[in-house]
Amino acid sequence: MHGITSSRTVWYRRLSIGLALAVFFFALALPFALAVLWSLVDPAHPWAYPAVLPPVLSLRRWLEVWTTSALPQALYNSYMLAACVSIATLLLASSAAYALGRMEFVGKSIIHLLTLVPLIIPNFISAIFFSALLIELDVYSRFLGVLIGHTVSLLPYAIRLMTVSFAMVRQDLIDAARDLGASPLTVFRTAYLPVIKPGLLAALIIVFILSIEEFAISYIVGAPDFITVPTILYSYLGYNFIRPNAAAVSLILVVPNVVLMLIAERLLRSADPAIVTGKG
Amino acid sequence: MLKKVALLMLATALPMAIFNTKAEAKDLSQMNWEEIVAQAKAEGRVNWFHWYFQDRFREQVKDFEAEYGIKVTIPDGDGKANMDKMLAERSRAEGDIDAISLGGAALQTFKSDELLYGPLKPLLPEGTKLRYAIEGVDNKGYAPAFWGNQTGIAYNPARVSADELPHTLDEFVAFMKKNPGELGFNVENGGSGPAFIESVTRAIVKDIDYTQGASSPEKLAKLAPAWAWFKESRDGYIITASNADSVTRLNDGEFKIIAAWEDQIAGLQRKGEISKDIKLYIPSFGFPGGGNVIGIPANAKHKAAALVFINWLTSAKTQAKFAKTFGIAPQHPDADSSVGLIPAADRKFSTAWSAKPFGDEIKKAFTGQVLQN
Amino acid sequence: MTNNQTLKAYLLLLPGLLPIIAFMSLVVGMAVSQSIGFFNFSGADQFSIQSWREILSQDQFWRAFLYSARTATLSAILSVLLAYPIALWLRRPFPGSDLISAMIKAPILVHGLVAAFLFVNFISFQGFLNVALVNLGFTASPMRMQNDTYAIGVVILQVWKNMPFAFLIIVGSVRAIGDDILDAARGLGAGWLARLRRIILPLTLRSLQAALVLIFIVAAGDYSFQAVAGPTSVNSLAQFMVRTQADNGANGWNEAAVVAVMLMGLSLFGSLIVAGLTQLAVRRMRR
Amino acid sequence: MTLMANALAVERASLRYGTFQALIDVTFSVGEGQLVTLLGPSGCGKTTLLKAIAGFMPLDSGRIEISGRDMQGVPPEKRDTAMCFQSYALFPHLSVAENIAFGLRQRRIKSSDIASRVAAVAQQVGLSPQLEKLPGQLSGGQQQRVALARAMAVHPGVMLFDEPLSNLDLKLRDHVRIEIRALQREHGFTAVYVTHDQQEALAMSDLVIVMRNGMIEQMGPPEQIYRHPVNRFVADFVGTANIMPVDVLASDQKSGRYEVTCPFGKAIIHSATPPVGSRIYACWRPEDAMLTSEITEEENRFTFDISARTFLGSLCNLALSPRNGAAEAFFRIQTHGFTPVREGQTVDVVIPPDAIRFLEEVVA
Repeated sequence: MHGITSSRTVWYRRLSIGLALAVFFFALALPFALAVLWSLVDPAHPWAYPAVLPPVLSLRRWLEVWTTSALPQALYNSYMLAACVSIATLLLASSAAYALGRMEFVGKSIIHLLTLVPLIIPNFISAIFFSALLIELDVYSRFLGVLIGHTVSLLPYAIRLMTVSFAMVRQDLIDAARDLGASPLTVFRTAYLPVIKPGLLAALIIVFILSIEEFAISYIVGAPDFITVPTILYSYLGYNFIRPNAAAVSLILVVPNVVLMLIAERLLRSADPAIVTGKG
Repeated sequence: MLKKVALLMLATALPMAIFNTKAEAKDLSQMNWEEIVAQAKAEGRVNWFHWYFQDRFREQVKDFEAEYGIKVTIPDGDGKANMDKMLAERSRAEGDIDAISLGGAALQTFKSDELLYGPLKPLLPEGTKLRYAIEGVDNKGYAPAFWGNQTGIAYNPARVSADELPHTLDEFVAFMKKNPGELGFNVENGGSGPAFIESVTRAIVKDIDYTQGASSPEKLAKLAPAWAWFKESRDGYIITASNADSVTRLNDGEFKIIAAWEDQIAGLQRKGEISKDIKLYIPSFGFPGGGNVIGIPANAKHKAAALVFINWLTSAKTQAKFAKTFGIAPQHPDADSSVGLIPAADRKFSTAWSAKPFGDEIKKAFTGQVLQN
Repeated sequence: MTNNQTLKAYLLLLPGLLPIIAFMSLVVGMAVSQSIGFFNFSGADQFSIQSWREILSQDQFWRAFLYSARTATLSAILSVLLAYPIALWLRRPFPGSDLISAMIKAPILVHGLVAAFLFVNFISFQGFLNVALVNLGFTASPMRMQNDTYAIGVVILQVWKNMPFAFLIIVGSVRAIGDDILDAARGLGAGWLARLRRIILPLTLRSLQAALVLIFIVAAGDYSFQAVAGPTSVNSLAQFMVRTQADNGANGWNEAAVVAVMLMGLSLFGSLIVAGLTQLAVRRMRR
Repeated sequence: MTLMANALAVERASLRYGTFQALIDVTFSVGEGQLVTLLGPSGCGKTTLLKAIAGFMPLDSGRIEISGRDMQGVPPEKRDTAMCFQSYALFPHLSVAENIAFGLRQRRIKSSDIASRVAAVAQQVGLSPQLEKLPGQLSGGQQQRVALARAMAVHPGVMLFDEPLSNLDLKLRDHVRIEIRALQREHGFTAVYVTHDQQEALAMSDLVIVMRNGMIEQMGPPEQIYRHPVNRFVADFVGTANIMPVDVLASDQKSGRYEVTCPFGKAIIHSATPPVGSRIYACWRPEDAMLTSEITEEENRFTFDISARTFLGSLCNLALSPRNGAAEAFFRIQTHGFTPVREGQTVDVVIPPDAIRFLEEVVA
C-alpha cells in the first residue's frame, strides 16, 4: 500500500516539477530566446510580415549597435556610476550598520524603520523632485546628481545587508582576541573581517547591480545627456523603437547582472534570501 | 530644512566655482570664416543635442569629424528633455549644449534672441541661402532649417491594395467601418499621430484660424465636432505608443494604414529595418509638413565649433546626402530635390502645422475628450 | 553609561542616516511645498492652492488615480495569491525544490524594462504567441493584445516581476511554522483547509501584509511597465506626473507636485487599506 | 486481570525511511484506561511509533487499530487521538482558551459547550487564571499544562505523549509527572507515553515497552521490567545493573538453585526459570548487594577492593574490583550514605542468590 502512495507522490512531484519547468520555459526561457533571435536579425533584411522567421541571421546588428549607438558611452556611464555609488554607499553605510548590528540604544527600531524610507517613496517622485531641488540649487552636473540620488536610494540595502553581517560577528571571538592582547586592527582582521566579508562583498555587488538597473533617477535627473543602459533601452522601447536594437540592449543589460547576482547569492548563501533582495 | 538646503548648496557650489572660472572667448562676429574654423578646431568638440536617429547621425557626422577634426557628441536625450536642459541652464555661464535641434515651431513659444546665440544668418558663409521661417514661425535668422519633413498615411501593400486607400474624410469613415482596428496612430512620442488628429480637426472644424497660436477655452470648445467624429469611429482605429511603434506594427502586418513621417519611413527603409514595400501618400484633406531647425544656445561653450558644424549640416552636399539616406526634403536650395516616398502629385496636399501653443492644445484636447473620456 | 552608548551609536549612525533623512525630507518637502505654490519656477513664491484646484478638477487625473489604485491592488493581490500556494508547496525541501525556487526567483534578475520588452515582443501582432495560436488553428487571424485597454498586460508584468518578492517574503514565514504545530492541529482534527485558515494564515499574516504593501507601493508608482505595455488611453499616476511636469511649462512643476503628493497618499493609504483588509479577512477566517 | 477491550492494538508494524528501518514488526496492545510507556534511547523508533499511531507517518506494513477500528488510510485529523508534543506545539497566535478550544471547534461542538468544557479542563490543570493569555506569556510548566489541557479537552480515545516533560526542570518534571498520572487515573483515558527517561517510565506506567533499533526488546509491568530484564540492553537501560557472564556448573531445576562461576568466584543463583544456556549473562542490581558489616551471610560472600567511592547524600555508590580473578571488571554497589568505608579499603560483600537473575541471552 505504502509503495503505491509513495509512487503516486513521486508522480505528483514529477508532474508539478514538469509544470514548473513548462511555466518557466514560457515565462522566461522562450521570451529570452526570442530576444536573442531578434537581436540576430540582419540589418539589411528586415523581419517583416508575413515572414514567420527572420530571413537572414547575422551578428552585424550587434556590431552596429556597438559602433553607432550610444551604448558604449552608456555602459561606461552605468558601470562607472555603479562603482562610485557602491563605494560611496558602503562608506556611508558601514558605521551605521555597525551601530545597528552591534549596539543597543534608545530608538533603535525607529532608526531601523527610518533607514527603509527611501524604499517606500515611489522612485519617480524622488527623481522629479530631486531634479527640482538640483535646479533650485543650480547644480548642473548630471553625474553628481545621479550619483547622489543613487547613493541615497540604495543606502537602505547596504545598511540592511551589513547590519546582518555585523550582528553575526561573535562577541566571544572579539573578547578572546582582545583578551589575548590584539590591537584594534588585529581584532578587526581576525574577529570581524572573516564574518562580514561575504556580506560586505554582497552589499557591494547588490548595490552595484541596483545602480545599473535604476531607471527613474537616471532617466529624470540624468536627462538628457547622462545616459545609462536602462535609459538607452527606454529610448529604444519608446521614441526610437527598433525591436532588434532593443533586443540587443536588453541582453546587454541583463546578462552581466545575472552573473553578478549569482556571485552575490553564493556569497550570501548562508543568509536569508529575503536579505539578498533587500525588499523583505 | 533651510539649513540642509544651505549645506547642500555649499557642498555643490564649491566644485562649481572651480569649473566656472574660464574666460570668455573672442566674439565670433569679429572673425572671418577662416578664423572661425581655426577657433572651432581649437575648441575641438561640439555637443549636439538632437532627439531622433541619434545612432544614424553618429554615422553621418563621421564625415564632418574627418574633415575638421572636431569631435561630435550626440547624447540620447529626447526633444523635451533637451529643451528643458537648455532652459534650466540659461543662467549658467557655460552650458553643456553647443548646438540644439528644435522643432520648426518650437521657437514660437520662447524668445530666440534671449536663449540662442546669433543671429547665425550673417555668421554662416551660406547663411543667406538658408531657410529660417518654417511651420509658420520665423526665427529671425537664429536657427536655420536642416530637416524638412512631411506627415502622411503609410500603408502596407501586403495587406491593402492602393485602390482601397481612403483619401477623404468620408472614405476614412468607410474604411474604418470596413476594416476596424486597421488604422494606427500615436498620440504621445512623436508628431505623426497628432498630425492626423490635427488634419481631421482642420477638415471638420473650418471656422478657426489655425495659423494663430493663441489658445482659449472658447476656441477649443469649437473643436467638439471633430471629437464627435473620433468618438464615433472609436472602434475603427488603434492608438499606438509612438511614431516608431506605428511603423513597427505596420511592418509586422498588424495595421493596413498608419499616420507616419515620410522621413522616418524612408530612413528606416533605407537602413533595412522595415520592408521596402511600404508606401506613403497624403490624403486630399491635407497633412501637415514642416521641418526642424538648429541653433546655438547663448551660453554654449564651443560656439565656433557649433557654427562650423551647422554650416556643414546645412550645406548642399550634406542636405543632398540626407535626402538620399533619410528621405528628407533638403533645406539648402542647391541640394538635389527630394527623392521622397510621397508621389509628387500628393505634395500639393501638404499644409502648415497649426501654430503653437494651440497646436499642442489640439493634441491634449484629443487625449482628454476622446481617449480618456 | 547607557547615555554614552546611545550618543556613540547615534554618531556612528550619522553618515548613513543623515543622507537618507536629508534627501527624503528635502524631496518630500520639495514636492509638498511646490504643490502649494512655493519654489515656483514661473512666478512668485506664495501660498496658493491653485495647482490643487487645477489637478483635482481634471478627469484625466482621477482616471489616472483610479487606474493606478486598481492595477496596484490587483497586482498586489494576484502576486500574493500566486506566491502563497507555491510557498506552501516549497515549505519543506524535496528533490527538485531548489531548482524550482531558483526558477521562481529568476525574474528578480530581469530588469523591468527588459521584462516589458520581452512581454510586448511575445504578445505582439507578429509575436510568438500569435504565430503559435494561428498556426495551431486556435484563431484565424492574430489577436491584438499589445497595450490592451484593461491593462491586463501591465498586471501580468507586475505579477511576473513582483511574485518572486512576495514568494521570498512569504516562504520565510511559512517555513518558520514548526511541523509540530501543524501536526498538533492535525491531531486535534483540523483538515488542510482548517489548518490553512486557523493556523497558517494567521501565523503568516505579517509577511502577507508586508508582501502586499511592498507590491502595492511598487505597482502604484509604476512608470516603465505602463509606458511600454500599458493602455494608451490612460496614464498611470507616475506617468501622469512626469507628463504634467513636462507638458505644462513652468507651471508643470507645481501641478506635478500635486500629483506626487496624491501618489504618496495613494501608496501610503492604499497599502494600509489593503493590509488592513487582509487582516480583517484572516481574522474572520480564523473563526 | 479482568478482560479489557483493547483501546489500541498495533500488529506487525513496520516503517522505513529510505534504507533506515525505523520500525520492525512491532506488535502490542493497550487496554482501555491504561498508560503505556514506550521507552528507549533516541533513534529506537519510539517517536516514530507514536507518530504512526497518530497517523502522521503511514506504515509500510502492519496495522493499527484504535477502539477496534482499523486506521489504515485514516488521516490524523480523523483519528480519535490527541498528542502532547515535546515542544508543546502551542498555537502562538491563539490565547490559552482558544488553544484548548481548538480541537473542540474542529469537532463542531456548540460554542456554549465549548466554553464550559474549556473552563472545566482549565480548572483541572490549574490554568483558570491564564485563560486569556497568549502562550508566549506563560512559563514552561504552564505551557506544558496548556498542551495537556488542549489534548485532554477533546476526550480522545488515545492520548499520545511525546516526551512531554523533557523541557521542564527536574523538580517541575516530578510534579507534572505525578499530575499527569493522577489525571489519567481520574479520567481513565488511555495513553501512550514516549520517554527516554527510565525513571519516568517506571514511575507512571501500567505497562512499559522497551524498544531498540525499531524493535520491542521487552514489555511488561514496571516491576517486571526492572526485576526481570530479558537481556543486557534492558537490564542496563532500565536502572543500573551489574551484568556478568556466568558458566552454569550445577543446576537443580526443582528447587531453582543454580551454581555458577562468575568473574569474582563461585556464586549461587535462585531462579524460577532455568537458564537458556550453559554460558549466559546474569545481572544484579547495585542496591541488592550488602556489605558484611550489615549482615552475616556466608553464601555468595565475596571480597572486593573499593576503587572509588561516590557520596550522594542519602546513598553512596561504590565501585568494586574483585580481589581474585579478573582485575578488569568493575562492579557497582549502592549502600547508605553513612557507610564508613574508604577508597582502597577491602570489603566483603554478600549478593543474595535471588538477587542475581539469568538474562535470556547466551554469551556469544
